[in-house]
Amino acid sequence: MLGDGILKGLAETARNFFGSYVSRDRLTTIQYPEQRDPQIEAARSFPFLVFDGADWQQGLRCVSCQICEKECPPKCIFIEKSKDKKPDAVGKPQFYPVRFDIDISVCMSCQICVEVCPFDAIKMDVDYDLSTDDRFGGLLLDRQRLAKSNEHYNKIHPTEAAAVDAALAEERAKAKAAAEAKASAAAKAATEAKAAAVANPAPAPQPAAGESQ
Amino acid sequence: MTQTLDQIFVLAKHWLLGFLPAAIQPFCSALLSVVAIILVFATLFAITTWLERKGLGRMQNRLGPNRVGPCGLLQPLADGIKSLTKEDIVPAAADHAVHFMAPVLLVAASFLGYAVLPIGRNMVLTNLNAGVLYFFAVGSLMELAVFMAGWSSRSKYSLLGAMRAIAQMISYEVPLVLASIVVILHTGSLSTVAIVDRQAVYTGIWPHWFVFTPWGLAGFVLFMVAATAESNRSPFDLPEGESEIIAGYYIEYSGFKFALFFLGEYIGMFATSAMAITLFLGGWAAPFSFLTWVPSYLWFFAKLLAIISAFIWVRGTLPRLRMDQLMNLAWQFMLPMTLINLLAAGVWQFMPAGVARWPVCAAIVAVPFLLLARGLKQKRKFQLRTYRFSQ
Amino acid sequence: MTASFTILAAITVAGMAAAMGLRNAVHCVLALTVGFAGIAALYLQLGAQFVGFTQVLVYVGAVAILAVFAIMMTQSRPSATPAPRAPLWAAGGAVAAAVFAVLAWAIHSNALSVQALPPQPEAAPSATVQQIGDALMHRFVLPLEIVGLLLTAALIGAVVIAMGRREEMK
Amino acid sequence: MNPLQGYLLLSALLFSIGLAGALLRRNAILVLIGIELMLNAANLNFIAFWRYGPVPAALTGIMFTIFSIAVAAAEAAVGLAIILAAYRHSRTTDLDRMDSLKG
Repeated sequence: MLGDGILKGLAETARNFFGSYVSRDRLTTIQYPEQRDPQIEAARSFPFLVFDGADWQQGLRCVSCQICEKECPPKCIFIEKSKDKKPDAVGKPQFYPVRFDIDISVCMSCQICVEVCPFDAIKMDVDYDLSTDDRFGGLLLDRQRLAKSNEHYNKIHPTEAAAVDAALAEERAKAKAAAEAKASAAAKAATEAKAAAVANPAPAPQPAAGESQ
Repeated sequence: MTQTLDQIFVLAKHWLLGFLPAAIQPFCSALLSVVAIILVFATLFAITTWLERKGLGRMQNRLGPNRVGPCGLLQPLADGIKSLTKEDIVPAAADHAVHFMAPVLLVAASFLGYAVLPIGRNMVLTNLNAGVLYFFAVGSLMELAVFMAGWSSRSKYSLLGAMRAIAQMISYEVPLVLASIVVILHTGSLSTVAIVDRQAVYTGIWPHWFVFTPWGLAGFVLFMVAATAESNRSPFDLPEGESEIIAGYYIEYSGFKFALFFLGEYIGMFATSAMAITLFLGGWAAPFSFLTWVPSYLWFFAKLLAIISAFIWVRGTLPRLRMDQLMNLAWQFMLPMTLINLLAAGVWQFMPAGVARWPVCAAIVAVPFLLLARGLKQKRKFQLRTYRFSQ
Repeated sequence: MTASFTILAAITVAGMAAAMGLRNAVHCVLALTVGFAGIAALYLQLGAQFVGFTQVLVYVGAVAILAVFAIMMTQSRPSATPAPRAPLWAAGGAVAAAVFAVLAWAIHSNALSVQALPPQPEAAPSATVQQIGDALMHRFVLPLEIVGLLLTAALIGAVVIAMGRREEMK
Repeated sequence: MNPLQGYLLLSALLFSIGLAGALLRRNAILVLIGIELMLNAANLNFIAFWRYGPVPAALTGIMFTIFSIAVAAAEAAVGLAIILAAYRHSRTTDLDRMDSLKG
């Protein structure tokens, strides 16, 4: 008969209507600012800069190689390279960004900057409460607002961060071993030199930056 | 006591008018009634927006608005403040005068219909001799307002929406009027007051509402379907189909003018619902003779709220129709059914009063309905669509 | 000549003149609806309620909308219709003015006013829906049938003409 | 001037406006509208004569107007349909440019 489908549909909505009053688990609504869903590990919103240690200015992993700036499809990254160099985690002197801006009103969350970064310095954040009443200043994130600690990274993406840390630690250990080997070689040479000349051992240059993990 | 309670607003008006000089009394009486009607139905509009959002939310297992005030009851107020303070943007290419007049005309036209709707016993603005005709005449003004809005915006979407809306309103006006004609045929009057008076009598405890007759029931259903289409409600909301033409004819409106469109649409919906109540559901009459002590206006608003709830229920249930389905429904189903219903009402009129006319009239309506339903279902076969104009 | 008549007449004439004078065709139709509504109000003032509402229903609700539809379907872009040439203006205007002059003279001339009208009825004569219905079904039943036939023919004819031939469309 | 004359004058004015429009406008739709206007002017006369005439009870004026409105509606529908058909043929509604008989 014409119209029985309509009646069936009406019965279905009526069931939902009354059911939502009877059984609580029908309602999937979450009272957002007060309640939140647990974060999904794979979630990502916008990039941030990882720093090691306590001081964000000292510990930034970024060496301002500007690869991300070049690769960014919507061109939302702006980097200004430093004039001087600063030793990095393994003590190698590197450039650092004097300015690192990401315009997240332009960013499309493609994660290409993360893919291309050779230093694991830029990662995706999960923060989504980004609304602001200042359209230009509030959405143009500078170095300071982008810098987040490695602990934060470990918290939001534990598995990924662990892998990154392991790789970094391995690299640093290698670098340290190489440095130590070099140092010991230098020391040996020095002792030999000392043996040959005056007796005052010169200390091998130690990495200046604080090592975490 | 019940008499006083029933007539309390009428008495209050007379009491108030007693303080005024006799010369301006008729004018002030009309003004008072108009202001009261506007206030009451604007409030009802606010309540309905809340009711609709809550009801739709529950049907979709959501909560609906719950932030502003207890249970979100102050949400309409917040919406009103928001729309009042929003920037009013007029497209640069728009026809400014027409663009401005369209929402005003729409709201004015939608309020005009209330002049003949009896809200309670002795509570009608004017008892026009041709009341029902007046109602449909001012209803047709809304089409003009819709066209003005769509055309003056100079936007493809709004023009498309307006064309759809007008085509739909004109098509469904025919079944709407034809469905209500059965009542006029039976009462022999176009006056809404006379129509309600005919229904406000009882046999035993049962009222003489027209919906309790075969032709009345069919007429009521057909009237409600046509009224849904006439007020652009889901599932006939093609003119504002969000998914294809965004908001239809009022896409270029913002701020308070947009709110006016919203208001006009709801007020129009209330008016057609109230007309359905007047024609088929006995107006302000109580459903049982032993309930006549309840004031008549309460019955009217109870029925109105029931019909509004039905509208919301239908909106939460049915998906939107396609344009050709819409037109087919109007011309292939609604129009023949209203004509057959007219025949049934005529037969009812001429058959002697008794039990015999019940099955006869019911058969006159039901048999063609079943045949038509079968025919329409069988005809529906799927094929490659051919376009006449786009190739 | 009451004030309400003067106001309504002014609105009607203004609407109609605008409908015939404006450049933009859609504006013309919108002004036309004002004129039609004015005429409907005049009908109401004369006591012809049923005709007044029918006027609104048919002219504002149907004819104006139909005209608007026709304009939308025939004008690809909203351009102003070209103004008529000057000599044509003069000639047409002259003809219209002459017609008005003759009619006005006829109305004002003794021929009509001397032939005594019955004393002005103060209240409008009643024309209830019931009376109109009775008249339609008794005295005017043949015209009613013919109009019904005409409307059916017009309906079918309009559809056939406006649809065009199917092959032509493809 | 009695009220009847007022209505007659108004209707004469409306008739002339409609006539001027029908003569002067070049858009076929507006010409049709001018003709509608003339019909309306005539209807106004009928109602005015019914109201102030000798036998209002006969309702002749009202009946005539009702039939006239019905016929005018049919006329408008058919007229506009013809204009649409003509437009499809000549791609214009300008009457001055619709002067070719060639198909």
